[in-house]
Amino acid sequence: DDFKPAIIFDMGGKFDKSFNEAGYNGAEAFKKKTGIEYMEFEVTQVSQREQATKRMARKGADIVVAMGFAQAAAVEKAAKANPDTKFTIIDMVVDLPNVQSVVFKEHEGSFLVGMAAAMASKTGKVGFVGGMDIPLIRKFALGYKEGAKFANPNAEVFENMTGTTPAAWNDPTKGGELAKSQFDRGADVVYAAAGGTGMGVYQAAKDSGKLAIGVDSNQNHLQPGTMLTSMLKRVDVAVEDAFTSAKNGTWKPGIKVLGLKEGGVGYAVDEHNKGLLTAEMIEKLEAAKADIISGKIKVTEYK
Amino acid sequence: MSETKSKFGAPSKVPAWVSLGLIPLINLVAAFLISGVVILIVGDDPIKALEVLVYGAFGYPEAVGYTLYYTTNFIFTGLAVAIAFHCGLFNIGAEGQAFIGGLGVGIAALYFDFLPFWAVIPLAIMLGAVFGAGWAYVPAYLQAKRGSHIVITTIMFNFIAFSVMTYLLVEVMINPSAGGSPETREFSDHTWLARAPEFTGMADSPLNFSFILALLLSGVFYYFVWHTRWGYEIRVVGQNESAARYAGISPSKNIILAMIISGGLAGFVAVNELLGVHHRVLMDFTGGYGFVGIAVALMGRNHPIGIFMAALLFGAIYQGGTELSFEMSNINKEMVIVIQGLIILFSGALENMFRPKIEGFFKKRQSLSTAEV
Amino acid sequence: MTTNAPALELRRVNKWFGAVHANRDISLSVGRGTIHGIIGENGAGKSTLMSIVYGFYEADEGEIYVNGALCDIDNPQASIEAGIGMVHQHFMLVDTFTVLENIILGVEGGNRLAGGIEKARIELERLEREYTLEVDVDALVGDLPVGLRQRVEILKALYRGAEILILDEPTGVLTPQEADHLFRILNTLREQGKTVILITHKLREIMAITDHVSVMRRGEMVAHVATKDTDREKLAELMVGRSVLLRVEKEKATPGADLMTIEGLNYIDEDGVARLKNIGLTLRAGEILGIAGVSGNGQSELLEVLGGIISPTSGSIRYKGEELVKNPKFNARDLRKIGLGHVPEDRHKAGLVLSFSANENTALGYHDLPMFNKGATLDRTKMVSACETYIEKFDVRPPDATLKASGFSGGNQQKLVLAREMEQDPDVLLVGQPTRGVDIGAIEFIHKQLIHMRDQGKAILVVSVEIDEVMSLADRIAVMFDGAIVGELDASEATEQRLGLMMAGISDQELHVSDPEGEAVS
Amino acid sequence: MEIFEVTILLLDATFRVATPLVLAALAGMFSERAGVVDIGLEGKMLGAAFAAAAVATTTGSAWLGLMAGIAASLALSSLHAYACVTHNGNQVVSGMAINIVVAGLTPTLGFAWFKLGGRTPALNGDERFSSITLPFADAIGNIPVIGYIYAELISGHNIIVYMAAAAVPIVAYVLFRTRFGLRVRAVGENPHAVDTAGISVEILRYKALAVTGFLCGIAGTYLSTAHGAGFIRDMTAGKGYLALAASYSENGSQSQLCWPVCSLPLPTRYRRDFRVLNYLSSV
Ligand SMILES: Nc1ncnc2c1ncn2[C@@H]1O[C@H](COP(=O)(O)OP(=O)(O)OP(=O)(O)O)[C@@H](O)[C@H]1O
Ligand SMILES: Nc1ncnc2c1ncn2[C@@H]1O[C@H](COP(=O)(O)OP(=O)(O)OP(=O)(O)O)[C@@H](O)[C@H]1O
Ligand SMILES: [Mg+2]
Ligand SMILES: [Mg+2]
Repeated sequence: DDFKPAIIFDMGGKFDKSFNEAGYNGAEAFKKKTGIEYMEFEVTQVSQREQATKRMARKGADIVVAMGFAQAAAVEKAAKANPDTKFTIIDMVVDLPNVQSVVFKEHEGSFLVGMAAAMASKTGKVGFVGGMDIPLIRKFALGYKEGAKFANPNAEVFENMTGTTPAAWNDPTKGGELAKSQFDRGADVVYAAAGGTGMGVYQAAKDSGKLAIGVDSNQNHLQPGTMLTSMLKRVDVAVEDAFTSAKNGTWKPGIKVLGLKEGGVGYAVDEHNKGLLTAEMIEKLEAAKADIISGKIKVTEYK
Repeated sequence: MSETKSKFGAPSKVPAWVSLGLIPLINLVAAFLISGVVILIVGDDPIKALEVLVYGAFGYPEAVGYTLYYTTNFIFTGLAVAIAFHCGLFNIGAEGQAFIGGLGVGIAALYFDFLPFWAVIPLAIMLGAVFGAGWAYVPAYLQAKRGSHIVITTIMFNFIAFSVMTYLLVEVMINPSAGGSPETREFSDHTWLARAPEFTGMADSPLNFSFILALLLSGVFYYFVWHTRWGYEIRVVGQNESAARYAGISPSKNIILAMIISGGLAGFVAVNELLGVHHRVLMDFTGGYGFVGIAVALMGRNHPIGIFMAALLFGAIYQGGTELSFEMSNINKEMVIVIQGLIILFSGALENMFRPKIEGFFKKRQSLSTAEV
Repeated sequence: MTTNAPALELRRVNKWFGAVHANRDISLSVGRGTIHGIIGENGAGKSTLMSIVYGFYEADEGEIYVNGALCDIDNPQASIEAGIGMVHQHFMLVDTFTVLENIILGVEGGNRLAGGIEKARIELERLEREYTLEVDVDALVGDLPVGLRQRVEILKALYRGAEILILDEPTGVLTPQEADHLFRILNTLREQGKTVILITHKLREIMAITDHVSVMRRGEMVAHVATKDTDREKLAELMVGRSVLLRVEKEKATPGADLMTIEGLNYIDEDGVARLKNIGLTLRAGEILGIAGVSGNGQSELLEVLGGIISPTSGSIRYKGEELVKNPKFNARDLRKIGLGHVPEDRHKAGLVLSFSANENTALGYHDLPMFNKGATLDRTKMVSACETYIEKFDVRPPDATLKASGFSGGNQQKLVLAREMEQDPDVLLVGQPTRGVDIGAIEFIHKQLIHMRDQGKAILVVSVEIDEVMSLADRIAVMFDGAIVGELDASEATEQRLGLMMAGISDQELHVSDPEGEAVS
Repeated sequence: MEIFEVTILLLDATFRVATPLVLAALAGMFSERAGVVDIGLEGKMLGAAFAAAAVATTTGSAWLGLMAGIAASLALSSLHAYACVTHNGNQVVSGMAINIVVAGLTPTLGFAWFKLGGRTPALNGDERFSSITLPFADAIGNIPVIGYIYAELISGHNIIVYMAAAAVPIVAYVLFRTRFGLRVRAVGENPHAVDTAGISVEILRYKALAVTGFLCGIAGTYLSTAHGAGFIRDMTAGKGYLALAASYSENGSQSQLCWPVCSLPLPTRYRRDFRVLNYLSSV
């Protein structure tokens, strides 16, 4: 058939070791399963967001997935202009009859890895390295902090943002230094929500024999043995779902909130971190997960 | 920079169409040839790529619209860098000045939108220029009075501009209902600049009234630099500071004046981007135009016409490049960057590679005695 | 190589610059152990010819023979190897280097400097003794006066084993004493069997020191003569193509009112060095006051202060009864408006913007006068027409108001500056080095203009290191030494020797002390 | 934690962060002294970082990586020389162009060769310059001040950090005590003087730029195979421009302002605008 899906990555590019890359993986998964090619575009100039969304619609895309909050304005315009094209925007809400908005409860997932960090820490000190200092990343940080405190009320949490500009997503050297400085201050587990910058953080952890926590997709394989776990934000799943549902007609507009309950966020357990996440840690994590879902534990969402 | 500066306006004794038309063309061709090789290597068809690039830049009305929209930005920053050059200053800070200009535009459009369009738009444009100028003033002052190297100070002021703006967008001006996206609310629509009219077919493109402004400012720039005493003074200072002092022209005054104008011109990028296109203040709208402006000014010999040509070239590469990454699977954004780099390399840095041969070909050597000279 | 062959021989050398035929069919033969003079108007092609010999430019046609052997000289290296050294009109030294470093540059002898430097030091001491070329080899070149820099250039050439030494307008920047010393050096060189080629605009020097003279006009060699068979008048005529008046024709001055009175003027520069010490001078209408002095004794600062470029530390300058110091009007721009013209010492550094066209330069300093503006607009047509009248009146060549200033030869550049300042018809005119690097034709013209202005009742201050220029132009002469006025005397009672002594800081009272350098030339 | 230890640790970090900056700044200074402005430091470092990581991971030898990094950087600086010296092109435009081309070329090649989205595989073992513990560091590490400083600050860096430390005096020696240095300084101050001395200005500047390339090569290699472990696009994050500012200040008035700026671990936001290429790279 001539089903035409399309995806538009934002500034970071589809290989940003993070959010966009997760979306890319989702699209690739869809392609593998169905053998259907998809159209893609990597935004590098602000004005291209609108240009790209419109262009995809004009090229007869059945569904256009726009990655990232920054694309909201563009999607809104394009969706109004092309009422019978389906749009899915990730990480942002656009309220239109032909737009599906997918948002994640990153704070819930971060809460769990925060617990894991606190439990795995011998010094009672854990660290967080954020990418660019924007509300979204503060959302990660807050959840992580609460999780750590929950597991160990007198845990100390160091928090650093890499920068206030897109450069912050791609600076492993700086990331490494920030991690090292947190280690020097006594932290022994560090959680990086910083895209490519994270690579430096994980490396630093490995070099100084400390633990690190990955983000977005399962990054445990990057430094097997020193990656405690990864906070999963299933953007890939969301993208793949959007494509598949659009293909077989089950796609629905409106807001999709994906948290622990929906399996939209979580933590990674695989052969690379077996030894590190012990059975009773996992037990505690699962318990907390259940309580969050049931609402017994309230994780504050940064607004 | 003195060596490079002395190059400008060097008299060339060949017909204008050769030095201004043929030679740049040959340079472009060279750039495309090398790019072609790179494209071949990644396994795509260079001829098609070239077609797509050109078609994407000029092939259909909307494309032209986008090209001219980029051109607009480059004209602004090109002029900004050029006026500084005329005063012998290297303004690397156009990027930051443009960003801060955005603050001015934003303040007017967000907090003064109770005014009617005929009042708020001029106000926004003015504030954009004023804020840009203000941001250029400090490095200018430091250079003029303290002798701090303008290259370094403008660089530093770029960082500061970016942190300030990010802070304001994240903490202060952010639109709470935008779900944490660091940008302001949309300006109310009577503050928007007119887009290209329907009949042009460019209505869908971001091309807007700013383009007219750019052309007007180019004219003003020419008149100011070469036909007013203020322009004259700036050029004297730029060319020979001790001659300026001898003539009673204050270097420091003119350094500051030139930089203020420079910053003001940079501020117009915000007018095009915010008032004309995005209708909100947001991250990254300066998109590197300030830096490319340096290449534009140098390639344009700091003359409005040259700057327009260079700006158009860059506009075309930008829009054509977008088209490339849309249309050709193997050509991703990195490839496009490479091609752009090569074009700058050949038509900018290596512009003299073929010049001597070609000019030599056109120069006839008459044996006049020095007497007739 | 035949021993009786000329040291340097040129055959049918041709050089074009674009359309300009700068050297046409030049043939020249310079005998070994002689001093050979080359004279010619500005732009005649002297520097070009020598640049060809030194391998800066390549001749389009023609051959160069050194000691009878054909040499293919296409770069300075080749020329150096052929035993040719050149002292350029504009020195080719690195100001931030010491004398030693400058001299060994290119012949360091070894990868490490230390070794080479020590060897050079010894060799230089020998050279200095042999040719009386004393100079502190460890001084920074930037700190040396021009005279010494020139010695460094000569040492540089000798150190490279130059047998043939070319000097392009060496005395243009020297004081008489310095010039005399230079000539003694050249004599020693000749005695040592070296060959010297001397380009100069000063016939006095040609007569004083050369064995042969070659005259260039408009790119051609128009004459070769033995110095003993000619005189200044003949040479001048050969050069210009018409007879030239070498003395300045003027009647006795009829001084009028005091236009500018300077009292107790002091200037201390930012390094705290006192440049001007308690200067007192009076400029009278219809009179030329000459300031003689070895360059670097405060003349430049005096001009800059009077021109309103720098402001004095203390003292008073009264102009037409109005006190200028501490007066808002006291800046270069407003002083022009109240009738004070200024021809700066250095036309390239201050007088002109070389990259500007001639007509743009005619507005320099006057660009905000009504005559060049209409409304906000700078009136190009007025600038061009003004420039054309200047060019016409001052006979600037080439007569092209749109040509860049850098396209004119020094002499013509100088005329452009003079025209600009004189044609504004100031009441007081400050003139620094009126004829530096300018050929005799132009000198004659410039002097005429100054005298003419004087006779119109203007006050003129002429600063010059050319002692005979001051003597022939000025009505009164003040001599500066170390920032102060050593003495002031009437032109009629000034002799070269007396001034020379005062320039050395020996005031009239001590005149009985006789000066060893007095009689060197003329 | 005591203030003393904090300072030591900060200095320690400073060493790590300063290494590439120092090398690049020396590189910039060299071309500056030769009278060629080189804003292409960024591109050279990035190119070297990529070449080094790519070769290191394929050959398994960090040293071969270093060679490759230097080679790549040298190639780029000779391109700069070809444009600016041979064809007397505009130095700023040339530097910019090089930065842009490299910014695009490295991920492109990286993707083509390693299929990892433009990055190279993570380096480990001999593919990377690991930190060297100087003799007795552990032994005397617990002697209060001295031992602590020795163990924490002096010891335990990778070879390139020590290279950078050595580079400073070496470059100073070359520049001020050798024939080559003398000529380089001369050509920057007054090319005519060099010309009349019978030395080819062109060749001299080529040589000086080669030195620039060499040093940038080491600096870039450090980023990807010593401090970091693998190449990531744009990983120079503007260090080249930071270094440029430093080398400007070398002979300018800014030294006091710039050296601290360059040698401290700056928050990225203060580096933002050094990322010219990131912005130019916008399609
Ligand atoms: N580099 C150059 N480019 C173009 N034309 C030149 C150049 N150098 C000299 N000329 C031309 O050649 C002519 C001779 O110049 P040259 O410098 O030899 O004169 P000159 O005899 O040295 O004058 P002066 O006595 O002022 O030094 C000039 O009039 C000029 O027109
Ligand atoms: N780059 C150039 N382009 C064109 N003409 C030039 C150039 N350089 C020199 N000339 C010509 O060479 C001639 C002499 O130049 P030169 O500098 O020797 O003049 P000059 O009289 O010696 O000046 P000065 O006396 O101030 O040294 C001038 O007529 C000038 O037109
Ligand atoms: Mg000459
Ligand atoms: Mg001359």
